Amino acid sequence: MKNFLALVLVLLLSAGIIITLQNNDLFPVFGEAQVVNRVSDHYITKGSTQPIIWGETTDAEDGAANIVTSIVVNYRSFDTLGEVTVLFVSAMGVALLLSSGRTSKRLALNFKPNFMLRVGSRALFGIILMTGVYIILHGHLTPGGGFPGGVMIASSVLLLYLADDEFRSKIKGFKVLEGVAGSLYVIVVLLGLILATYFLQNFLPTGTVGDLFSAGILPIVYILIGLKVGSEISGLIDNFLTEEEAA
Amino acid sequence: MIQYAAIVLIVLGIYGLLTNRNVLKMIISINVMEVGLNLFIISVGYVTDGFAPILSSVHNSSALIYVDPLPQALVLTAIVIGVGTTALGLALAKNMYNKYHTLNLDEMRDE
Amino acid sequence: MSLVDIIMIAVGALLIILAFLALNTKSLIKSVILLSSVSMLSVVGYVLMKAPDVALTEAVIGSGLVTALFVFTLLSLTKKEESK
Amino acid sequence: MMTLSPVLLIAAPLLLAFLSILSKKVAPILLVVASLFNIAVLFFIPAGIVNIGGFDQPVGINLFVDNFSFYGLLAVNVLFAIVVILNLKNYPKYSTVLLVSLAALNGLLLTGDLFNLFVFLEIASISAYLITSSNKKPSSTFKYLVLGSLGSSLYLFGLIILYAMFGTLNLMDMIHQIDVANAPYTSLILPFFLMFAGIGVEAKLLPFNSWAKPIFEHSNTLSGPMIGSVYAATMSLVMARLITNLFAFEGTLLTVVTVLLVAGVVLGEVMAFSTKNIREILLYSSISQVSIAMLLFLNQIGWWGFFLVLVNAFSKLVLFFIINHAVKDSNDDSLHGLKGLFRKNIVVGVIFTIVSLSVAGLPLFVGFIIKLNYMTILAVQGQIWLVAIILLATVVEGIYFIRLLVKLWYKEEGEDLSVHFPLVYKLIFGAIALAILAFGLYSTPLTSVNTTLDSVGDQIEVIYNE
Repeated sequence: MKNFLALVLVLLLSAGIIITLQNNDLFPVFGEAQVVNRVSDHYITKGSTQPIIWGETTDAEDGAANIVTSIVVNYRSFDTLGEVTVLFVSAMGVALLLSSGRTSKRLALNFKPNFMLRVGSRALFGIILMTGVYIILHGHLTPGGGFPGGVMIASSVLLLYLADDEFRSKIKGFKVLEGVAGSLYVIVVLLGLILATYFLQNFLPTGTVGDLFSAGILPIVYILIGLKVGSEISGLIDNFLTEEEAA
Repeated sequence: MIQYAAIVLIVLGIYGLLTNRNVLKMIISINVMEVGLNLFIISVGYVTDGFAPILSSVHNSSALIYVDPLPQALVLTAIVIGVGTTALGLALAKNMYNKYHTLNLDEMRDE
Repeated sequence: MSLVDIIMIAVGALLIILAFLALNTKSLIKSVILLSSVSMLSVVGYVLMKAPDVALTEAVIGSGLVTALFVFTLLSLTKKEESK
Repeated sequence: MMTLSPVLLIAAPLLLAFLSILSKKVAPILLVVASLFNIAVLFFIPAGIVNIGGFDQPVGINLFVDNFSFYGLLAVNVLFAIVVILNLKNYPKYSTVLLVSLAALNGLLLTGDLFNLFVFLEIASISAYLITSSNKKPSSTFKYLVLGSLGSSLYLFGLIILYAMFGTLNLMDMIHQIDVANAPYTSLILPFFLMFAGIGVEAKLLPFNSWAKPIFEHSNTLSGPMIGSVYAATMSLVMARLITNLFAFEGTLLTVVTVLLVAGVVLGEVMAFSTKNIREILLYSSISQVSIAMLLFLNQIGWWGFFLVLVNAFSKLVLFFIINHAVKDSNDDSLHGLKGLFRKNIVVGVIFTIVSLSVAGLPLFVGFIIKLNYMTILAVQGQIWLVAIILLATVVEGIYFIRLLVKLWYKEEGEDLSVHFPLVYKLIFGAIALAILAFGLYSTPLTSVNTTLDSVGDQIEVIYNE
C-alpha cells in the first residue's frame, strides 16, 4: 500500500513536469524537433552549402561519415577530453580507495576453472578482442568508437582474468599503457595548437567521407582513447576483484 | 510515449534516493535516474521518420532528414561519466562495509 | 498508430514497471538484475529513436560493465559476511 | 608581449596528471610544478574568446577570458598553490587527483559552453569526493557523492530543456537566442530552477548543502581548506556568472530564490551561533557568506559580491588551516578542547583574530569596507529588508566570533595546549592577514573601481550586432 502511494506520488510529480513542458510553446513535441534551427544543422552539413555525399565528397571541414563521431572527436572534442579525464580520475580513485597496501590476491571463486572454461575463454578472448579493435578502428564510419571498444577490450581481459588464477600478475603493464596513451592523447591535441592555430584542431587532411583512412586525426584519437579506456577499465575490474591475502 | 517514461524514471530515481537508506540501493537509484535522463536527452532530438545520423552507402547524402546528432554525442559523454560515479560509489560502499559491517547509512556509527 | 509507436509505448511502460521493482525489491541481487534489464530496455529505446552509437555504448558500458561491477561488489560483500 | 593560450591552464595539469601515474615519487613534484606553472601562465593570457578545435561559437566550444574570470582564476590558482605547498609532505597519494581537480577548477571558470561546464563540474566533484576520502570517513564522502551526482543530473536536465527550446549549448548564443525568441519568462522557470538547484548543491546553498556538515566535521588540512575555500570560491563564481548573465531571475522565481538565500543567511548564522564545534562554526559562517554574496549578484552589485567571495575564500583558507592543524595535533575539535590554543602561539593567534574579525565585518579590516559599501548600495536601492537582515546577521556573527576568540585566547587553569605551527604557515598566513589589514585601511583600490567585471553582455553585443 505504501509502495502504491509512493508510485502515485511519483506519477503525479512527473505529470506536473510533463504538463509544464507541454504548456511551453518553445519546447518541441516529441518527434518534431526542428534540427534546421539548431546548431546541429552545422554538424550534419559539415558547414558546407553543398550536400555531403558518401564516398564522393573530399576535404570537407570534417571527414567522418558518422556524424556523432564527428561531434564527439572533432567539433566538441574538448568534452571528450573531459570524459576521458572523468574515467581516469574515477579509476584512480577506486584504486586509491580499495588498495590497502598489503599483499592481495584475486577474489577466490566458488568454483575451480576447468579445462573447458580455460580453452573456451581463450577462444572467446580473441573474438571479443577483435570485435573491440574493429569497433575502435571503424569508429568514424560505423556506430561505436573508443569508449565501447575500449570496454570490450577490457571485458576480453576480464574473461582471461576469471579463467586463469595466475593472470593477475601479468597485467601490471596496463598502468604504463594507460599513462602513455593518455599523455599521447593530450600531446596529439596540443599538436593542433602548435601545428595549426587551435587546441584540438585537426591538422591532417580529412580525405574522402566514408574511407577507412579519412577524417584526419579522428581515428588516431579514437585509437588512443580506446587503449586508455581499455587499460583503465581493466585496472578498475582488477581493483574490484581483489581481496586481501588471508593472513 | 518514451519521453514521458524518461521523465517518470528521473523522478523515480530521485524518489528512490530519498526513501532508501541502503547504500547499494542508493547507487541503483542514481543509475535509474541517469538512464531516465539519457533517454530524455535522446528523445529531445528525435525526428519522426528521420534517419540515424550516419552517412552510409544507403543514406548517402547530408541533404536527407536525420535525427539530431548532438544529443547523442552528449549522452555518450553522460554515460561514461555515470560509470565513473557508479564505480566510485561502489568502491565507497565496499569501504563502508569494511568499516561499519553494514550497508545501511543510518546504522553507521563510529565504535 | 504505427507499430513503432506501439513498441515505444510498451518499452516505456515496461521501463517504469521494472525501475519501480528495482527500487522496491528487498533482495539486492534482484535489484541489480532489474537495473540491468532497465538498462537493456533503454537500449531498445535508443535503437527506436535512431541512436545506434548510444545504443552500442549503453549496451556495453551501461548494462554490461555496470552490472559486472555491482555483481563483483556483492560477491566480495557476501564473502566477507560468510567469513565473519 | 608574448601571449599564451588559456587552454594551457587546463591542458598542462591534465598532461602532468596522465604522466604522474607512471611514477609515484615524481607525482608530488609534478603537482607543485603544475600549480606554479598555472600562476605564471595567467599573466600571459589575453582577454577575449578563444576557440577550441578551430570552430567558431556556437559550433565549437570556446573559452572566455574577461576581468571576472581573470581575477577569479588568479585567486583560485593562488589559493590552490598555497594549499598544495602547505600539504606537500602530508598527502603524496592524492597528487594525481589534485592535478585533475586543478584542471577542472580552471575549466569551470574559463569555459563558455554550458555542457562543457557540466563536464568540468563532474570532474571537479569527482576529484572533490576523492579529496574528502582523505578524511577516512567513507559514509560522509558517500553522502557527498549522492548529493553531488543528484545536483549535476538536475543541472543537465535543466540544460537539456533549454537546448530543446533554443537549439544551442553555448552560453552567449543561448542568451542571444532567448533574447531573439522573446521567450516569456514563465517558460524558463523550470529549466532555470533545475540548473540553479544543481549548482546550488556544489555552492553549498540552502537547502542543498546537507552533505557539508559531516565532511567538515572530519576534515583535515587538505580537505578542509580545499573544499571550504578553493572549491567554494570557484563554485560561487560559476553560480555568479550564471545568475548575472543567464538566469536574470524575474517574478515568482526571483521571490523564491531570494527567500531561499535569505533563509540561508539566517539559518547559517543561527546554526553557527548554536554549535560548539569550531569547524561547524566556520562552515555555517561560510554558508551565510555565500548566500549574502549570491544576494548581491542577484541585485546587480556583482563587483562587491565578487570581492566578498574572494576575501571570504582567503579568510576561510587561513581559518580552516589553523583549526585543522590544531585539531590534528590535539585530537579535539570542540570549543572547550582547544581553549587557550593561542597562549603559546601568539603570532598565529593574532593572524586568526585579524582574519576572523574581518569575516565578521568589524572596522579596520577589509570585510568592513566591503560590507559598508554593499549595504550603502542596497539601502540606496531601497532593499530595506535585506539591509536589516544582513545587519542582524552581522551582529550575530560578531558575537559568536568574539566568543570564539575569547575562548581560544584565555584559559583559567591547567596545562597550555602545545600545538606547533611551522614557520611556513606563519609566513603565508601573516601575508594574507597583512593584506586584509592593508586593504581595510587603504581601501581606494577597491572603491575606485566602478566598472562592471563581467563582460559577457558586451561580448554578445560585439558578436551579434555587427
